[in-house]
Amino acid sequence: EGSSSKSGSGGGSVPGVTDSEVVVGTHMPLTGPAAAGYAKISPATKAYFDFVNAGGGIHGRKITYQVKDDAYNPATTQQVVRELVLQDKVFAILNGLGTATHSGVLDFLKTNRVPDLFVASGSRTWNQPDKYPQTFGFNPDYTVEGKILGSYVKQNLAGKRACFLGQDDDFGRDSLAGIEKILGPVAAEQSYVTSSPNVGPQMGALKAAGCEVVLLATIPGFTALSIGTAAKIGFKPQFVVSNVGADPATVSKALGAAAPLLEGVVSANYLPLTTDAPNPWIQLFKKVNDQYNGGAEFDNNVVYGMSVAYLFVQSLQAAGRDLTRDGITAAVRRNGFQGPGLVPLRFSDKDHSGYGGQQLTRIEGGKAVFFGQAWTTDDADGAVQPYTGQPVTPPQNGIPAA
Amino acid sequence: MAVNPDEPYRKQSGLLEVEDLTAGYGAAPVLHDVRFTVRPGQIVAVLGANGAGKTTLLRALSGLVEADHGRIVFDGEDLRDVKVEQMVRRGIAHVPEGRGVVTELTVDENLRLGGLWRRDRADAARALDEVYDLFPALAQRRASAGHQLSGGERQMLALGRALIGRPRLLLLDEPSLGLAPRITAQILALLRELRDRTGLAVLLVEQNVRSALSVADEGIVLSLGRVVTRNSAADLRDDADLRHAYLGF
Amino acid sequence: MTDVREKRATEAVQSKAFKRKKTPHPIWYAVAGAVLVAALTHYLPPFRNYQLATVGAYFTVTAGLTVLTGLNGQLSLGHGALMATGAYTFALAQNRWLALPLSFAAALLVTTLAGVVIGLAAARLRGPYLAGLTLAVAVVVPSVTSTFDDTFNSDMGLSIALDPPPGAVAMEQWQAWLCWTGALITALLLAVLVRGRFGRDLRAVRDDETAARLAGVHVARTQVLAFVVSAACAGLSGALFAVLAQSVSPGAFPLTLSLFLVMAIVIGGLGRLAGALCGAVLLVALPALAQTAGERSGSQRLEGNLALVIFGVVLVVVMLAAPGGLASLRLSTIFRRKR
Amino acid sequence: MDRFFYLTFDGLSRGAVYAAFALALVLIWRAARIVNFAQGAMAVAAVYVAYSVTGATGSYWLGFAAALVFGLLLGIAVEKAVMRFVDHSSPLNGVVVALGLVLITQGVLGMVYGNEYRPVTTPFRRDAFDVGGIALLSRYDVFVFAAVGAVVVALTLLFTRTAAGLRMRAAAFAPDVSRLLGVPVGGMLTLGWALAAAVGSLAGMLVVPTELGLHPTAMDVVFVSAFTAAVVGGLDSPIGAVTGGLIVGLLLSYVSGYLGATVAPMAVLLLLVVVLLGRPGGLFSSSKARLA
Amino acid sequence: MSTKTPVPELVLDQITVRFGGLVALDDVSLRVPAGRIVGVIGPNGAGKTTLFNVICGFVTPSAGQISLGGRSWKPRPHRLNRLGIARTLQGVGQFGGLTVLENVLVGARGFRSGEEPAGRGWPAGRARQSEQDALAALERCGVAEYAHAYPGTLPYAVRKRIELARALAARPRILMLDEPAGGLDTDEIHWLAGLIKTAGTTVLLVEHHMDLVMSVCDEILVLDFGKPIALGTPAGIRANEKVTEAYLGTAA
Ligand SMILES: Nc1ncnc2c1ncn2[C@@H]1O[C@H](COP(=O)(O)OP(=O)(O)OP(=O)(O)O)[C@@H](O)[C@H]1O
Ligand SMILES: Nc1ncnc2c1ncn2[C@@H]1O[C@H](COP(=O)(O)OP(=O)(O)OP(=O)(O)O)[C@@H](O)[C@H]1O
Ligand SMILES: [Mg+2]
Ligand SMILES: [Mg+2]
Repeated sequence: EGSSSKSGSGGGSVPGVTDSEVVVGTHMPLTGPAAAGYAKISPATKAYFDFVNAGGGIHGRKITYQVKDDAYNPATTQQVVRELVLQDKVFAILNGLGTATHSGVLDFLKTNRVPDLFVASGSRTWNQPDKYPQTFGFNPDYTVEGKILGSYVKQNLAGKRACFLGQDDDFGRDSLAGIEKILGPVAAEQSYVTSSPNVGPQMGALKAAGCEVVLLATIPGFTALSIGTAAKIGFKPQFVVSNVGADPATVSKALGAAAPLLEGVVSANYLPLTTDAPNPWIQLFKKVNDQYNGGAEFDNNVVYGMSVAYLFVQSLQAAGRDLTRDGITAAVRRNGFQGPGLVPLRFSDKDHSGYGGQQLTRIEGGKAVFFGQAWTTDDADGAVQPYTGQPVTPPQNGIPAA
Repeated sequence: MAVNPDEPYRKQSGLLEVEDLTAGYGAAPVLHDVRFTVRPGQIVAVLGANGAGKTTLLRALSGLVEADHGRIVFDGEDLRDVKVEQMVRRGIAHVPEGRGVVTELTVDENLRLGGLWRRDRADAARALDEVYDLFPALAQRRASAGHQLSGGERQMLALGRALIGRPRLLLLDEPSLGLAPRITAQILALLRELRDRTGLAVLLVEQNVRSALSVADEGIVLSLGRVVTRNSAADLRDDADLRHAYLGF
Repeated sequence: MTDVREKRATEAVQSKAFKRKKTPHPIWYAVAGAVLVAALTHYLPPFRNYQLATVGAYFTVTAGLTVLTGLNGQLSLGHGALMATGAYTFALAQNRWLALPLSFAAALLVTTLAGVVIGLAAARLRGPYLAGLTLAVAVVVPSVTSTFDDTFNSDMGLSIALDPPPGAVAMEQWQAWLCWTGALITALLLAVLVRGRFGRDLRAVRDDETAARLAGVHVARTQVLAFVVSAACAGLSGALFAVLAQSVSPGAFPLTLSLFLVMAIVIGGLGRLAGALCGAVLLVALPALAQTAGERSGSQRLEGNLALVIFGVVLVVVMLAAPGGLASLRLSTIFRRKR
Repeated sequence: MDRFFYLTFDGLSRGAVYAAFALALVLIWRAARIVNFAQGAMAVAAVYVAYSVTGATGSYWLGFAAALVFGLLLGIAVEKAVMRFVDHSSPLNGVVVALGLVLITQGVLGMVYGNEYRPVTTPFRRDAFDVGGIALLSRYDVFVFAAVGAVVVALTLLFTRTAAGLRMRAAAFAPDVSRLLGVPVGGMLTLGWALAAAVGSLAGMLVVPTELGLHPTAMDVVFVSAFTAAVVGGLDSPIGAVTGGLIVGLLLSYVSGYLGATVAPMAVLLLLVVVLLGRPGGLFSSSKARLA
Repeated sequence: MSTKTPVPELVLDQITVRFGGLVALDDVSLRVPAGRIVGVIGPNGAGKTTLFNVICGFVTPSAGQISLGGRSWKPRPHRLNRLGIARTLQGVGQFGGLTVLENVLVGARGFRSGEEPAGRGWPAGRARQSEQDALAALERCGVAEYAHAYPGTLPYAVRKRIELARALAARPRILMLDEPAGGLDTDEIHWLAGLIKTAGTTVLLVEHHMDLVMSVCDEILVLDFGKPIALGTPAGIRANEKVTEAYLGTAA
């Protein structure tokens, strides 16, 4: 596509882009309750960019990553995203985190024609190519995940009473929608709000309903709280947990001495796991983490952050030397990305959602391990299908070929 | 015997000796070079028009208002180095203007507060009973919160509370305010009795000049923050010019 | 009788000459403010305009709150929730009718009604008890969005359809004009209101309720009215924030917002509109400055946290150094300083 | 009916931790006439100390003791270094300074420990005794009840029976008059802050294990519930704090259980309105002041 | 201070007030005819202020009736001002955050029931009228020079006068004074006596300063432990032995 040439090469007319630099920004909770876990993502992304920059950058441009703390408050997100776009003149917003926070800036980014890449949340909102042509998701959406978890239950735990506890927002609702697409109505359904960290009444109700399988659409703290509370009242169902709240490192930390309760918990993931030492991506990321991330603990948030970075690096490569905003969104739409993910990204002209599936995990010996094969599906009535493609190995210097 | 106010009673050893006291709130001082002496067993009335600085004088003595300069010697010690909360332990009790009842505490608690600092618990308890005998109105209202009391009852409470400390010097700011004539008379009689029996010294600020002078041994007249006259009570009562100029009767 | 007067007069020599302070009519301040804002919006780059607009929106609510808390002595920890009420009303009205004035009117109307309800409940309460009740309001209102998620769309909130700004005006400039129109009108009305009998009654109730009643002030009605006025300001402010964000969500109106509003008016100078303005500026500038300072530190772990610490230290230091708030920092503080 | 019992016990054990924290708020209110918004952050700091000490020594009780001692010292430090210099002629100045302290404390804790949830251990098992299929209280709940009970008794005795308690109250209400009566007002304030912070630390130690984990903001939500509890009971009354705590705990449990978690905040608001309209000074407020 | 409307008569009929176990007023009846100066005296805690509180609506009696102008009446504090009833408080109850003039203005509502407001209709005119009333009242109480000061730091006696001015600014028809002489010196009490006598309104006076009470009152009610023990002219009261014993003591 030669259209990108009309903005000239390196003429400085593209915000955030010079011959030697491309500036991108993001909003993340670095403080406040939501910072737990998430605060580690942006340093990892930045570390990967530093690694790439040390290798000469992309098309001669170093990547500068500006991270703004929004404390997970949508009002603050408004403020910092405007600062990034209007004041700091970033080229794109990358991996802005949170459904409630990010959905508030969609219109602003659209008006200012800012590429809004790889939003860090599984909401279906990002997938509206007609309304928000520059916005793209990253995480598999909650409905896709719900369908995959649901089909696990249907196949392996058939006949057991399956129940649901979810966060009282689109996360919980979309997740439940996916589950019920496969399983039909659940036997009991409960919800919680993050402002009230007590799920005693809810777990009590699920126990009373005789649930044998409990699907959780919870954030890590509430996963731990739910499993802990259940144990406290002698309630021991099979837990099947959304990827959002299933990172064993985070959850077992929160459970403390009660961490063994996590044994056997089923979840899913779409990126390689830190515990999978032979995986070449994990080896690469670990190396980058050691060299560029100040020795931060290597957990799945780091893998996530670096996977996002790699995808952005790929997009820059694909967008070519004459980097423009339209150019990069076109490159993302063209897709064809091969990376650490276990399933393909769904990007196309008509689809702006991120990963299209997941593989199931089970916690064994305190670690999550994959089992079975990867599954893909959509957020509508499409079937849950096995995915047989093999992941590629990473380029040695971490920079994909153009 | 007319006394020159500028000549201190240096020879007579006073319980309280105030020299060149200048004090006030912020920039402009209210009191200027005030000097006088109170001997043990002496009741001194502080007289003067409204706003003359009587209340400020008492507050300066007990440390609630910081003195700009001058000396306040009590029993040989300069009070300017003594913290407000140490005053009671030196034997100085101040019944402030506006009564100073802790309205959220009960009558009993207020009274006990007056004796908490004392080592001699038994005597503090005895003093408490004496106050209840003195003011039967309070005895009936022991358990009532301070804010339920009538104006006069509060005044009795503040006075009684000061007496529980068995002070050597009593600073009274308009004690008769809001009290029935009979109670006022009773209190003045009590002051006289304590003076005679225990050598109590009193600095008495009173609007009711006549009754103040009837009990006082000596009077000081303040005007615009300065001592304009100091004389025996009897002479003050008889000095028609002075009465006319400052005391208004 | 005459000689009493004379004596009084001599004593009064000692007292300072008590002069009435003449102040210009508030309308002049409003006019000057409008001119200044118009000039600023012309020269400032878009993001600064956006910040300027945010200051205006904050000023709208802090002005009302300082009247309630500073002049009438009612502490509200729930004004963030009233802002949310205004913002949501505005969003719903705007998305339905797409008529800006109508939506503002709706926001004002609904928050005024909310103010009446809360004000009535609050009228008997004092100090921390009032704080407790309004705190509960601050927690409840955002949670309503998930109880009635069909209307309010839960945590995601609503996005707002706005017509593009008229002519060739940039969006941020347009937002600044809207916000400051709201802010200046609010401040002007409040200033006029508190100059007169109403303002006097507010302060009388704050200082001594019993004496106020005896002087003919209907204490409860005054308090409710004060609450309603400040609620209306909060509602307008919420609507302005909705215009600024072009979206509303419950997360934007957390309890901390309400606390920050109180902080702003106290730090600025309680009971004065100038203080409310100082506070509004601080609400925008201080987090931004703290954040920048945090970023300078270069360490990921420090960044956000350092900003918090700086923010906190500034609050404490200002409060210790200028107990009357920033607006009181004039000669008068040195003069009035007492031990 | 089983469900009712279950919810009741669940609510009581929640309520007990709210009560513990509400007691700290009552204590500081009585001693200094301030609603200490920094109480939660200070308590969290103490729990972090316990976390470090327990981590280093492996002993819960050493950490527990360290938290209480640290709380005591922190209370003293805050009063002597900051609160003492606040101009209290407007009651809001103290509130704003407390909010500033919250930010500072949370920021410092975030720097030192990171904004991660940390696991906290409990001295007793948290799984509930099962009676006839209904989970009732756990050993830990019993520990919480005992601790809260002990604090209430101690505070009640302190305020009603001891000279220090009387001095503390007098100093808080009328500093100048108290000073004239020989009460060391500064010392009383320091004592009040120290005790309140220690009780707050105790509450933190009891609360945090029942929450999501240890985090700089771990007590924020608890603060709201505990403040509500203290207001419902009457800020001047330790018994009121406990009653209020239990009422709020039960209400939250019943409402979440029967009506859903999203309705719970509304139920709390309703409770406040009903209680305060009936008794504007809380359930255990003392007699009304005369007006004139 | 001439008024066109007739001054209503205030009648208390068998009022009883209880606070818990304490009987603060026990079956007290009192007629306050128009234009008269009625004193209420009695020992501390006898119920004088409580009686005022009943008339002002701060305390609801457990038994008894009040009537105003012949009609049964339930007093409400904030309505008093409009009805032409003004009261001062025992001690001082000032608005520390308002200047002296503003303090008085709070009481000056610029109109009174049954009387056309001077600057009728227009708020500005009414405000001007209020301010004139307030300044006149301050002038009358001799404290106009403090009009723009804050009351907090003023001498006690000045504050008592301001209190009085606030009551007078309402141009009341019934003036209720609770210990107005407290903290005043002899001169000032003289002045106060003059003011009360020339006020031209009905006055209800509670006071412990006997010279004042005896010199101004037409009629005096004596309370003791909430019970009325005497009612009569100053001379009669002075001669009453019960009163001497309960209240005046031998010193008076
Ligand atoms: N807190 C204060 N700040 C500033 N000035 C004050 C303060 N208190 C009193 N003053 C001023 O100091 C002067 C003396 O006041 P003070 O109260 O000592 O008089 P007083 O002789 O006790 O009068 P009164 O008979 O009315 O009680 C007055 O002019 C008064 O205005
Ligand atoms: N609200 C109340 N609650 C309880 N007791 C009260 C209340 N109001 C008044 N009392 C009591 O009723 C009695 C009468 O009080 P009141 O204030 O009427 O006395 P008073 O005659 O005005 O006395 P004083 O001359 O001392 O002002 C007092 O014993 C007082 O303590
Ligand atoms: Mg005085
Ligand atoms: Mg009285």
